[in-house]
Amino acid sequence: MIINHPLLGPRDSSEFVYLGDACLINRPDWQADDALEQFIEYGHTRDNPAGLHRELWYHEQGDRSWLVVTRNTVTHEITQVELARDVARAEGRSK
Amino acid sequence: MHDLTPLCALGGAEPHTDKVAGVTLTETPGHTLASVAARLGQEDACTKHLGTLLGSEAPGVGSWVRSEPISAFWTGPDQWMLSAPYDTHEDLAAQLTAHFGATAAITEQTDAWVWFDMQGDGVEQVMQLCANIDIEKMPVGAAARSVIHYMGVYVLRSAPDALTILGGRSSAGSLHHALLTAMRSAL
Amino acid sequence: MSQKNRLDGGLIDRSEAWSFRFDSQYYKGHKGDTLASALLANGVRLMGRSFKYHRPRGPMTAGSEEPNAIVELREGARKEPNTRATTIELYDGLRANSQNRWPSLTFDAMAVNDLLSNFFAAGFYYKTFMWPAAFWEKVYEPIIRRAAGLGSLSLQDDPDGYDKGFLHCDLLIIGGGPAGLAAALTAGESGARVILCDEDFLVGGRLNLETYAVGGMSGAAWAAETVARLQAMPNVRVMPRTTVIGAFDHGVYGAVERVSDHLAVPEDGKPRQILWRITSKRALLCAGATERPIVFENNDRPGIMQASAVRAYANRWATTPAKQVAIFTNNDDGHRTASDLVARGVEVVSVIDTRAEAPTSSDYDVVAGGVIDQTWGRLGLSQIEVKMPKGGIRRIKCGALGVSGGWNPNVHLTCHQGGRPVWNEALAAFVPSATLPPGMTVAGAANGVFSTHGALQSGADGAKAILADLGIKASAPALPEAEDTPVKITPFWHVKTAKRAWVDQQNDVTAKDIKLAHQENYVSVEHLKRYTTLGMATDQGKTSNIAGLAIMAEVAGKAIPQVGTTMFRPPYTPTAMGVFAGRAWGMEVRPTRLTPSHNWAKEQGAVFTEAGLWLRAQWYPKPGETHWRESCDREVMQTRKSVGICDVTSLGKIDVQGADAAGFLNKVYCNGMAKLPVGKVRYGLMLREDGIVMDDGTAARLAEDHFVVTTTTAKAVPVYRHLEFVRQCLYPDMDVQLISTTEAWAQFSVAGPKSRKLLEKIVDDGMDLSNEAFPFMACAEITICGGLRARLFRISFSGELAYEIAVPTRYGDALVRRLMQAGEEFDVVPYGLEALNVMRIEKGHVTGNELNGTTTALNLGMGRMVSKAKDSIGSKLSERPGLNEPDSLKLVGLKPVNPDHKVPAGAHLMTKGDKVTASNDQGYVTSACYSPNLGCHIALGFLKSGDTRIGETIRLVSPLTGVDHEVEVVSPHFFDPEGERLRA
Amino acid sequence: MRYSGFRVIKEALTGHRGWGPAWRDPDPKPDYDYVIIGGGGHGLATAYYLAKEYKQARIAVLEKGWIGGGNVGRNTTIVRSNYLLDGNEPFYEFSLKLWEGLEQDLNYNAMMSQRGIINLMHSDAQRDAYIRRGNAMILNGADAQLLDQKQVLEKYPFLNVKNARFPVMGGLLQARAGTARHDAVAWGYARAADQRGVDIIQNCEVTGFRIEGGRILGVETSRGYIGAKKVGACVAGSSSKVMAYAGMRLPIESHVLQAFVSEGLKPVLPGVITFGAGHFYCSQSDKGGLVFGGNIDGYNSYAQRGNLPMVEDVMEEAIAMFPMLGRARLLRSWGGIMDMSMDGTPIIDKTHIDGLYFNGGWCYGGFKATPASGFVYAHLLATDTPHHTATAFRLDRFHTGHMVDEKGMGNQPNLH
Repeated sequence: MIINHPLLGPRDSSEFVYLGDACLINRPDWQADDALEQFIEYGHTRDNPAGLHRELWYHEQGDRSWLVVTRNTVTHEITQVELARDVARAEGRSK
Repeated sequence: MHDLTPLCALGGAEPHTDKVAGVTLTETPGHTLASVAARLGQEDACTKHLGTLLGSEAPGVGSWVRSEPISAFWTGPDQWMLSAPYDTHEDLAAQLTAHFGATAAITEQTDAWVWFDMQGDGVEQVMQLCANIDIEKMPVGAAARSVIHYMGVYVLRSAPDALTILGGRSSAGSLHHALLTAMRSAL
Repeated sequence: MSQKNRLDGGLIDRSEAWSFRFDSQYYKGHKGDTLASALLANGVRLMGRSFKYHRPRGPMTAGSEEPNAIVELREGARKEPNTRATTIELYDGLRANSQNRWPSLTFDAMAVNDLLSNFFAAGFYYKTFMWPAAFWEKVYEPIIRRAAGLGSLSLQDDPDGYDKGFLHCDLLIIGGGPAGLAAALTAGESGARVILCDEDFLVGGRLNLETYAVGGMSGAAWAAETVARLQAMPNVRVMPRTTVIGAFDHGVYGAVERVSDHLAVPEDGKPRQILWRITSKRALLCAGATERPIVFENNDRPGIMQASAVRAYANRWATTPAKQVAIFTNNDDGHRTASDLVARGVEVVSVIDTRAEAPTSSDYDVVAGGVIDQTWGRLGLSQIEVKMPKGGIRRIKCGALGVSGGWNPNVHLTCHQGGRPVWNEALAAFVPSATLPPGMTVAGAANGVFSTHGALQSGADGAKAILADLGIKASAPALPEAEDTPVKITPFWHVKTAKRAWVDQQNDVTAKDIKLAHQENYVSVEHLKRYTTLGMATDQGKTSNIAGLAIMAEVAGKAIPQVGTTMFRPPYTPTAMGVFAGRAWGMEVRPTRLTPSHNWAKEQGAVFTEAGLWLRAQWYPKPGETHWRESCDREVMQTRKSVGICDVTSLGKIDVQGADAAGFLNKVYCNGMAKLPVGKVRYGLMLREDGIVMDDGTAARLAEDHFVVTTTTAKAVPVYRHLEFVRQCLYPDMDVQLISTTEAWAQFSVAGPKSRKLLEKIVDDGMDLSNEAFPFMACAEITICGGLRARLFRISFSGELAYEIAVPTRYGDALVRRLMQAGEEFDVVPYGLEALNVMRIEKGHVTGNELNGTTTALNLGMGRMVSKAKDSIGSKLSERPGLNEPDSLKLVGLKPVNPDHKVPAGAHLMTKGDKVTASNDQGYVTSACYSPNLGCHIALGFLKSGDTRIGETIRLVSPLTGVDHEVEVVSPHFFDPEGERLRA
Repeated sequence: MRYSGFRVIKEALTGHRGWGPAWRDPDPKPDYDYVIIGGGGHGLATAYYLAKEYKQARIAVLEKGWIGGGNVGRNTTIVRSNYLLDGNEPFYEFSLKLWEGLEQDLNYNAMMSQRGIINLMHSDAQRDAYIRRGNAMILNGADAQLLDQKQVLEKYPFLNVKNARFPVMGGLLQARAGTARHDAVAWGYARAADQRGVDIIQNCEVTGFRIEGGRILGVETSRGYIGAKKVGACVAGSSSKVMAYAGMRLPIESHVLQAFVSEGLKPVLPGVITFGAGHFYCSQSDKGGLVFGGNIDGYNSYAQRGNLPMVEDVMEEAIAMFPMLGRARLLRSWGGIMDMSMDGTPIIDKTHIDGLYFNGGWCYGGFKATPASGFVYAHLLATDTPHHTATAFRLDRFHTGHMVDEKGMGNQPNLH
């Protein structure tokens, strides 16, 4: 596969390491009332769609950016690649 | 002045050189290296400091600015690798820390890497047997990180017929073997 | 024997006659021959035996689709079983042997199977051989296994090398026939980066096999001229002998270049083959088409071939399988073979055309509306029987029969990403569907455009469309004039017979087998294939699949597309496993990482072991020591008595800087790091988010905003990746910068009561190593040996007064030599991983054996380290009840009751008196050693409620290794439990 | 019709006219007591054991395509019970025991061949871990033997020990392990279930559940609504999709695993052998093809195909072990969709909907489990209590923290 890195352009997927669903960015608040329940969901249940999937790839043999890749799990077509840091900020993560 | 004797990455007291057909592969221990990573919120300041140091723009994505005595190539967002002659800049990291102040994190990287220079007719063909980078489209002054046989490397283009390859020092022997094998095969 | 079936002309170089051997016989051939063409020229038709019934077989094709003529090429370690004689490029001295026969190709005793074939119908083995049950492995299966298989491997290591390479292009053209060449010319002249791959050694595809003119010259001459033009273009790379084997995601293609297969032995340093990973913006498939057979009784005799193959052998290789040749066809193309043969002086005894309206010829006899219903000839065709259109039969003597059932576009690569070809009624063939691998288009015969003119045009048009898509202005090279014959075919699949008519010739699948599959309800194409083995042979069904489908359609009373299509999967043709491995084999399977003291350790005679790609010294044998334990015990005792040195460079080191560095480490370690003072080191435990321990290590605070953290050797890479994840994805606004410094520093542990004294000899003036000035868990940046920068950490894995000292890696070798020299007066000893392991077990320190991915901080006796006062990765999910059971496993020490007993790792623990069963399992031993300090074997292990069972005698069992004895549960801190030594 | 050697001879002499369909193709009835979704190995086995062991009637298996077209026909045919953890080993050993009598039970030769499996070990730590595992196997009533390098070489003399980057120290042998002809397992269960009255309905895709008041009523299908008292989903590869019809999100990701076969070769590998310094396993089929595989490609996928890097990785390990394979040729590769669960262990459990049951999460290990999976699932469906060998396969184990993590990789499916 070829991942179109937002900074570096198309790079071979063998330079990357895959983690999983980009929902892993949304780590729950440890002080929420139902924090344990939220962490269990966060850690274990997945939409696992047959279709568009937002997922985390790490450019380990590259610039060490974590990326959020939107990829169709049926065709493997990649439609969007973003820096995970930008996504995380956009989703309200900070310190 | 201390009295310890350094070794080259390939294990010899002197750097190693190989020649296959018209291409020479040389181990080049004479560089110091230090990484520069901008502190959060200091990206612009850091980039500016780097520009001052190089006497030109700081290298952008995928590029390598060569100047005297310090050169720099881009390694990641707001991160660069700087190099300088070992003889005059053994304390490069310390110098940079002073120069960048609170705008960047500086880390000594000199001995984390083995530095190979490959020069001659056919370096592109050799690299095609090594790394999945589009070497034909890589201009002089470009820097790419990739993999050669499971080893992370930086490939820098120094001239139309010359490449610089930086690999992890501990696996210098394996990288040397991979490069030399590719040279024998391609040339 | 002379080349009795050699004709005039052809594309072979007759300037030299090369000698080669097939089985025990020597023959002559020429440069440009394949093994098959050379053997045919020498009058040899019999080249192999079929898989199941060991029927005599000769070549059916002249290309890579060959099912029958497969041989063992070369001898000794270079032997290649199952190699198609039709693609083997002849070289001087070539040796090949027939395979899957005994004792010889002409007399094969296993052909007895053929007589019993009624008993060996499709799927017979599913219905018998079941009684008695134990007979399968002992009786039936060994017989089946010996009989099955095709060629045999040499069983010797492959002596040749392979390479992998990477190419990038705008347009990859697959196939160098008329369509591919026209496309390459168009794209090449437009300046696009083009790669043209062709599996043949002579690029040109069917242009090299046909007689018609292209642009006023022979097709072959036009192809040669065009290839020369392309090779002169710097933006075009023409790759003959290169098979594109697979279409992978996002325009990545795998291609295998056979660099040296046409040589007896590869040139020095050169690979046998190269696997190219081609990253293309677009691809144009111009893979041509394959002629398919008609199925009839005994249609498998040597000499019965594709009509187009007979023509190819005559035109390109100047050979014929026999002096008299008949043709059996359902379309006009069969007649082209006949006329070409006549032109070459081969006698065409008859053309049997299934169509009543067959064209006639003055050059040869035509039987319109006839079919072949039987053939004769034990080891090669001698006679055919024709069922005449108006009844009656006619027997015709001939040594070869060319069969043409129409052409199948080579759609294989279009299916590699799930596309299914669609049926084209006019061509009576499957053509590529609209669902192609993204970026791929198809041209020429592969797309059902069969005329030469059509192929040239479609290749050029295909290239133009691609160039437009890429925004490259297309040039329009003039295309040569060429024939534009329309396809005329009336589908005809098989001549019905009660006897055996072969569909899959390699796997011996007959039309009857297909009917039986239908009768037993194995009707879907997948069931059909799997039940009968149709299309599963080394030719991947290239010539058999469609006939099989057609026959099933007929039996099931359906149209062919209703029965289904078959999927083609990579590789396009069988591919040497070695080329996928490239240079990665033997010691080069993975990189080898060497420690800075490697040269020195080697000089000391160290024995090395693998640890996370590093080679680390395991022990340093001294003269007279015959067992590793002697060396290890000495190293342990000497270190504990005086001082020892160990290279610990391989442990991961990560530089963590930034204003939020401390807060960041507080997130990734379950224990507190924020308040660690500058100049101090702290042990840290990193959890995975699921609450299980990920890794342990130390964090040293060099400045307010600067830490160096260590990881275990094995986890250096995953931990770094994890830290980047936390930094970029979870806390993007923390001011933290990370970089690995593992290899930048050579780091040595200097351990033992004399370690301070030893280090005092090398640190520069002003560095006070006294316990007060530099206490346990202190760290500092210092200089040594008169000014070399170094880092000093007072940390201890061994439990001794110990330091770790780091210098720039290039000085690692010099430092270890200096330390040894300076330590001479203390009897300093280098110690390896074994001694390190003994000392850490004596201290109850954990490593990978304990941090096995299933253990929690609680299991390790560090439950209290998981701070509840802060958020850290893994802290929340640690709270789940399953990780906090009252009888959780706890780390304990174990000592044998009988001091002579070992306490082997991997043994399980049982409560005394309990039966030895899984349900009574109480835990297991993780790490074990002989402790020279305690004078007995000791071990660490996990025991249910272990922390409350200190002093209990339990039972240790290892039925696997025959161990069953009693051990005492003790504290894991066997040695100096109060830690007085390391604080000394 | 019973299969036998006598029958084969009789049919051979009479033109094979007597062989009937291996299974019928009935139209679906309006309702059943049990509807099993998924005509793969596990679904067919479940139906068979429901009918045979639990004497249940009115059973249908619904298959969206053709039976046996999913992972039961796409695996590397390995059968073994060499597991470490107490949650797993009794189940897989139960399965192996069922395999040992399967052909006689089904009257179908699935060519279960107990030629053994050897897991090679390459380091002291790995040896310790294998000893622990071998002991766990023996404690659970399975067989295990520890081999040294010499003993391994006796069976595999061409194993690379001369210049091995990862030296072979020995291996853990399970002699009773082996391989079975994968398609035959599906067909054998189908035929045996069919003979016990099970309706096997092909080309019948489930498109939804009818649920009322927290209770299952039946399934919507491409061939109409079919009522059912109990519905058992058994659709590894499509689990997330099918269970989403019931509003469930699963602790499962779908990943692609490639498998490979070489050209036919005269016998070289006596049994199954696995490389311990990576991910590679290999055996040789009775036809002579080397059947091998490695790791999953590593990214979520529902495409039954993989990519080149994993192909290369698998071959590198093959050549590392057996440099003599360099000139053997890869004939074909294919891919299957794996239900990768969060701890690498399957799930066989009730759901929050009364009468709806779930069986999935088999990762890449479902084939060997086929008989036991069918048996214990039938037990659960018939009795509403888990079979004693499958009590750990609960759906809520991630909530309670009772993961069964054989490899110790945690909640990242592509690492299992």
